[in-house]
Amino acid sequence: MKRRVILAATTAMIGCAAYAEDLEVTHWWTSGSEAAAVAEFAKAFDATGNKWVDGAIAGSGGVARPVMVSRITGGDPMAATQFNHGQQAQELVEAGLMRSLESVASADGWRDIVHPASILESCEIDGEIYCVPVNIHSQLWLWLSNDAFETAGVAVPNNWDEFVAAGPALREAGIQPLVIGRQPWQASLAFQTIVASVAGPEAYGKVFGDKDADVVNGPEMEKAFAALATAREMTAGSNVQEWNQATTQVINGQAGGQIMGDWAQGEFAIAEQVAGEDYTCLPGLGLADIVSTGGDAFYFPAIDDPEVTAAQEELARVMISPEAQVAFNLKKGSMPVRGDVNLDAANECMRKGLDILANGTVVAGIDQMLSPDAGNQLADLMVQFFNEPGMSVDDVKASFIDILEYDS
Amino acid sequence: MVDLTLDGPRGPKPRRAISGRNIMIYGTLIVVALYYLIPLYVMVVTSLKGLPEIRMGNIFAPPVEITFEPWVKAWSEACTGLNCDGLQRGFWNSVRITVPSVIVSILIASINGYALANWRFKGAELFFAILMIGAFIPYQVMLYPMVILLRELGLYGSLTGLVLVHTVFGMPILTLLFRNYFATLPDELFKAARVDGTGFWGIYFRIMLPLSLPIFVVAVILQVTGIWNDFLFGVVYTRPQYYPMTVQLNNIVNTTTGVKEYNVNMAATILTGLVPLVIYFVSGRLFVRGIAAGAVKG
Amino acid sequence: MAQSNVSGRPFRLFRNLNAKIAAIPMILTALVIFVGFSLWTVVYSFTKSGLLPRQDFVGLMQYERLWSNTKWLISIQNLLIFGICMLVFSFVIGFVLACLMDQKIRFEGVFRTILLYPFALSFVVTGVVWQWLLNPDLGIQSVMRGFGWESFAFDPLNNSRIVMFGVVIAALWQGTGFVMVLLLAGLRGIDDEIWKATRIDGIPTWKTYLFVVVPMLRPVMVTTLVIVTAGIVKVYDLVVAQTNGGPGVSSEVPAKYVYDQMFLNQNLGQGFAASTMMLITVAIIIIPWAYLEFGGRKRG
Amino acid sequence: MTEATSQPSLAIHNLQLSFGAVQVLEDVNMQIMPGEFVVLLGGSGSGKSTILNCIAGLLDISDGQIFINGRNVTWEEPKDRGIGMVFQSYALYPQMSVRGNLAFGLKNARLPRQEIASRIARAAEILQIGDYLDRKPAALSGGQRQRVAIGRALVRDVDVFLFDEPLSNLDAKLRAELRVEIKRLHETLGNTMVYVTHDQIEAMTLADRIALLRNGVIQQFASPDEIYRKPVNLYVAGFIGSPSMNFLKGEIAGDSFRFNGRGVSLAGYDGDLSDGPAILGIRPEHVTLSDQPDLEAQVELQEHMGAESVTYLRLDGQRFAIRAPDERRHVIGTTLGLRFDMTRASLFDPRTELRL
Repeated sequence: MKRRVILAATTAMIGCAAYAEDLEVTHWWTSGSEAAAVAEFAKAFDATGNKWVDGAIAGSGGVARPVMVSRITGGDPMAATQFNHGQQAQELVEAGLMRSLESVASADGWRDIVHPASILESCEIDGEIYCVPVNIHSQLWLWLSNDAFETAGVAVPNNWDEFVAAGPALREAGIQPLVIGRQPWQASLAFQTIVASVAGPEAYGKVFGDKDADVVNGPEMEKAFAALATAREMTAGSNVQEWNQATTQVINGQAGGQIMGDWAQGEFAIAEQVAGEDYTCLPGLGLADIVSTGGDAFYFPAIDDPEVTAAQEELARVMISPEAQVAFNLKKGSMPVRGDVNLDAANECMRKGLDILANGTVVAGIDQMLSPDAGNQLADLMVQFFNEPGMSVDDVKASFIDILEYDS
Repeated sequence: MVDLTLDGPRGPKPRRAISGRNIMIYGTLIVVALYYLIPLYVMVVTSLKGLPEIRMGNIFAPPVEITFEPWVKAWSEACTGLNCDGLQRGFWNSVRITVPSVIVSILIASINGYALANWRFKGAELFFAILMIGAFIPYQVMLYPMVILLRELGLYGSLTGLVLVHTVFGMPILTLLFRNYFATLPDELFKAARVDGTGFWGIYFRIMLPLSLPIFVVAVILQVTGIWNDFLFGVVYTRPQYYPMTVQLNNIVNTTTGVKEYNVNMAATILTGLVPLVIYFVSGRLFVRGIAAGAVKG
Repeated sequence: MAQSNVSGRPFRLFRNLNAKIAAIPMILTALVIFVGFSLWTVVYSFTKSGLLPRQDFVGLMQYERLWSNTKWLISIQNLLIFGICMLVFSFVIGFVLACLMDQKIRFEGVFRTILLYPFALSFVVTGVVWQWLLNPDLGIQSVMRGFGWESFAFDPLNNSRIVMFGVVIAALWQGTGFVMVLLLAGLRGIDDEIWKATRIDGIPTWKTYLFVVVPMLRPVMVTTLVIVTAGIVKVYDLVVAQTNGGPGVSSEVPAKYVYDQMFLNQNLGQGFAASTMMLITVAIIIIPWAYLEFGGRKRG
Repeated sequence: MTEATSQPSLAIHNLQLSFGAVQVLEDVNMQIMPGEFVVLLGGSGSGKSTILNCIAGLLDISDGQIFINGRNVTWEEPKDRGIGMVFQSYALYPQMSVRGNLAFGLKNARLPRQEIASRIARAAEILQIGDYLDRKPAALSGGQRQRVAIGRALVRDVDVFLFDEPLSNLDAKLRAELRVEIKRLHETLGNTMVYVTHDQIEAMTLADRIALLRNGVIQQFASPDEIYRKPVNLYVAGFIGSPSMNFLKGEIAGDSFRFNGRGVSLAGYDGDLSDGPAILGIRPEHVTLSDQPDLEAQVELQEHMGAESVTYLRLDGQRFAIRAPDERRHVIGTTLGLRFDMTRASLFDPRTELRL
C-alpha cells in the first residue's frame, strides 16, 4: 500500500495512464457557471487517463445530501463527493466511511501550499486530512447594478449606508432596492454579512464562534439588527426564490442590489458583464475589509479497491494542482486555495477579494462555527424574519440567543 | 261508463335539449373542465414559445411563433452537470425500473389480496391492519432504515433493491384494492374450484386471474403512475447508471442558468409525464370499471 | 364405527400452508418494514443521532426540542389546515362532479379523462405548474390585471397567511378527479330500483343523493378516505416543488420537517422524534378504525 | 343405532363449529345411508349451509369428526373427500365453456383424456346439455346453468352429492321442473345426496329423510311423513305445512282437551297423556266441517286456489285455518262447526315445547 502511494506520487505529475479508472464524482453544481467550473476539473482529470463520471444532482442540501449520505452508508459509495466542509462530514469520517488523504497531503506538502491555512484545517480531523479544499468563497458581498442607479439618478453607492440612502430613489424609479432569494440559507447569509460588516469582524467572531450572548445584546449587534430590519424593508415586494434569479434581476437592472457570496460573479460573467462598468461589488458591504473562508471541498469515501484508491489520490492531486485551481476558480467566480498561483485573468472583484485574503481580515465561515443543525435553525429564523413584516427585532434576538445556547 | 275525451298529452313526452337542468349540468362540467385543462394548456403553449416571447407576453396567449426547440432541448440537449443529453438518458432507465417494479409489486399485492379475501388464515387480518397503517407512514420516515436494510441484504444500489422498495411501499393500497376486488367475486366459485380439486395456486392462476382484468388495469395505472413519477427512491436507492427520468427532470427544472428556461422546463415536464398520461388516456374506461369493482365493496 | 382411523389433528401452522407461504412477503413487509422500522425509529428518537444513527441516549431531549420548535408547530397547524380543506373539498367537489357525471350525460368519457389526467402527473409537476400559475408576475394575477382588473390580487404563494390554500388548490387539481372516479364507481354500483323507488315517492334528486345514496356509498367512501388521508399525511413533494416551505416557514408540513431534520440539519434524532410523533398520531387514529373496519369481520 | 352390516355413506359425529365466541353448530350428529336422499331444512341462520360446507371441507370445523364411506375425512381437502357439490349461484367458471367447466375438476385429477370425454358425454346425455357444451356460461339461461352445475358434480363420479340451495335462484316453474329432474337423477344414479334448502315443498318431495335445523341444532331427523305427522316439538310442527298448524292453548283433563271452557275429545290420539296444561296442534287439512262440531268459529277470509280452498276463521279471538279439497264458498261472518281428526293431531307440553 505504502509502496503504491509513493509510486503514485512519483508518477502523478507525468500523468499516469497506468491506472485508468472510472471515478464517479457526485456534486450539486448544476447552474451554468458551476457546471462550467466542474467541467474544468473533469477535463483535467480525464487528461490523466482516468475518467470522470459525472453524478450531478441538482438542489444542494435537500436532494443531493441524502443521496450522498445514503450511498455512503448504504455501502455503495461514489468515488468522490462534494461536501461542505466544516462539521458536516465529521460523523462520516468518525464512522470510518471516509478515507484519509494524509499520505497525499503530507507527500505533496499541502499544509505549505494551501492559503489561508484555516481552509485546510477544516479538512483536518484528529491530525489527518480528509478532504481536498477546492476553492474559497468569500460570502460577504453586496452586488450592485450600475444601470439601476443610473436609472434612478443616484450615484453608485460605495457602502451599505449610501445604499440604504439610495433606497427611496430606487423605489421611485420602480426598481426593487434589494433582492434576497426566499430560501432560508440566503436570508441567513444576509444576516451573517450584516453582522460581520456592520457589527464588525470581532463581534462576528464572538457571536458565532464563542456564542457570547452578552455580545448579542451589546451595542454593535444593536446596529446590526437595525440594519437587518432596514434590509427587510428594502426587500419588501420581492418574491424571488433562487439566488441566481435574484442575480439576474441585478444584471437586468430590475433590482438595485443583492447580498450574496462571490459565486454570484459567475452569473455576471456568463451575462458578459464587466465588473466596475456594469456592476459593482462591495466586500463586507463596503464597511469592512473582510472575507470569510467558507468553501467547497471534496471527500473521498473509503473504497476497498487499490486501483480506485490510487485514482482517488490522482483526483485529489488534480483538484489541488495550480492549473486546475486557476481554471476552476475563474469559471466558478471563487478564489483558489493556494496563494502561489497566477491569477492575471482575475477581474476587479476577484482581485478585491484576493487582496483582502492577502492583507485584510479573514473570518471563519459559519459552517465551521455552527453545527448544521444550528445553522439551519438560524436560516429558518432568518427567512421567517424576512417574510413576516410583523416579526420584531427583539423576537429575532431572543430566538437567536436560544439557537446559540443550544449549540454551545 | 264515462266517455273519455281523447285530448290532453299523448305520445312521447317532449324533451328539450336546452333545459335548465342541462344548462346547469353541462355548464358546471365545462367550467370545471376548463379549470382542469388550464395548467395543461399553459404547459403546452409555453413549451412551444421562445424565451423572449415568454418574458413579454402573458402565459395564456397562444404562441406567436411556434418552436419545437424547447422539446428538442429537453429531450436531448439539456444539461445535468456535465451530461448534456437531456431526458433521453433517463427514459430507458425509467422503463427498466418501472416494468419489473410494476410486475412484481402487482403480483405480490394480488396474491396478498387473494390470500386475504379467500383464505382467511389466523392472523391474516392483523397483518393486513398493519399494512393499512403502513399506508399512512410518510416515506421520509422509512428512508433511512431502508438504506440499512438494503445494505444488509446486499441489494443497495441495485435495480433489485429498488424493485423491492417499490413493491413494499406500493403494497398497502394495492393489497386493499385486490382484497376488496376478490371479495366481490362469488365465494361459491372459489368453493366450487376447491371441490374440483384446485389448490391455492391453481385457483389463483386459473380462476381468479382470468376474472381480474379490471382491477389489474387499476393496479397497473396506479403503479405505473407512482413508480414512473417517483424521484426520491430512484435517486436514493440506486446509482447514477439507473437514475430515472425524474432525476433529469429535477435537474432541468431545479437548475437555473441565469434565466429560467420555462419553455424547456415545461417541455421536459410534459415529456416526463407522457407515459402515465398515455396509459390513462388509453385505459380510462377500464380504470373506472376496475375501480368500481375494487373499491366499491369494502 | 370405525373410530380407529381417526386422523390426528394436523399441526395448526400447516393448514392452508400455501396461503401462508404466499403471504410471507406481506407478513415480512408488515413486520420488518412497518413494525420493525417504526420501532427502530422510536428507539433512535431517544438518541442524539446526527448524520448517522448512534446509540447516544438522551431521554426526551429531542421531544422537548420538537415541541418548542415553531417550525414543527407551524407544520402541524398547516397539516391540519391542509387536511381539513382537502378532505372537505375533495369529497364535496368529487361527489358533486360524480353526481353530474352520473346524469347519463354525453361525452362522459371526455369529461372523465379531463378530470382524471392530473392524477397521472407527479406532485413535482403539479407543484411546478401551479407555482407558475400562481406567480403574481406571470400567472393568473398578472393576466387578470392585464385584462384591466387592476386591483385583482390573488397571490397565495407570497402571502404567508394564505399560502396553504395555494397548496390546497394545486392538490385539489391533482386529486379530485380520482375521488370523483371512485365515487362515480360507487354511484354506478347502486341498485337502479332505489332510484325508481325514490322517483315514485317523489323525493327530489338532490335529497336522494344526500340522504339515500351517500349512506349507501359507505364502503367506497372508506376506501377513498384511506387513499386521500394517506396522501394528506404524506404530503411532501407538492410543498417542496411549489413553495419549498415558504414564504418563510409558513407552508412547512410534518413530512418535510422530518426530512429536513434528518438530511438538511443532519439531526437524525430530531427527525426520528418528529417521525415518532407522526407514527403515534397515525396509530391513534387508524388502529381503532382499522380494527372496526377490517378486524371484526367473520365468515358467515 | 348403526347396523353393523351396512356402513353409512356419510357420518357426522359431534360436529361443532364456532367463530370466536359465537357457537354456530352445536354437537351435530348424523348418519346417512348409501343411496339416501337427505334434506337439511331450516330458516336462514339455522346452520344448514354451514353443515354442508363442513361436510365438503370448505369450512374448518372446531371439533368432531366427519366420515365419508367409512373414511375419516375430517382434515381432508375437499377434492379428496369423494364429493360433488352444486351451488345456489351455480358458480360456473365464467371464462370457460360448458365443456371446460365439466372437465376442469377431472383435469385437475389428471384423468386420461378419453375418460374425461366419456364422462362428459354421459353427463351431457343424462342432463340433456349436449347442445351447448361449447357455449360460455354467460350465454346460458338460469335453468341451463344449473344443469351444467349439476353436471359438474356428476362427472366427478362420486358417491356423495351435496346441493346448496340449488334451485333458489330459479323461477317457480323451472324450480318445479328441475326438482323433478333431480328426483329422477337420484333414482337413476342411486347416489347419496345431501340437499340444503329452505323450501319445505322441495324437502317434502325430494327427501328420504329430512333434518330440520334451528340455531345450529338438529330438531328432528326423520322421514318427511314422520316429520309431517309426528313433529317432535312446536318449532317443527309450525315450520312444516302451509298454512301452518293451528295451535290452541288449553289443558288436558281426563280424555278431553279443555279450551276456553269447551272440551274436545282426545279419543284416538296416539300417545301417553296425563292431566295438565297443553297445546293442541292440528293441521288445517285435518279439520272438517261438521254438524256435530267439536268447536265453532266465524269465517273471516277465504282463499281459493282452484283445487282446494283455505278458510281463515276466528276462534275465540285467535286465527284458525282450515283447508278443504273443494270449492265451497262461505259468506264472511257465518259460523262454521269444526271437527278435529284427533288421530292426526299433536299435543305439546307448553313448557318444554315437546310433543306429548
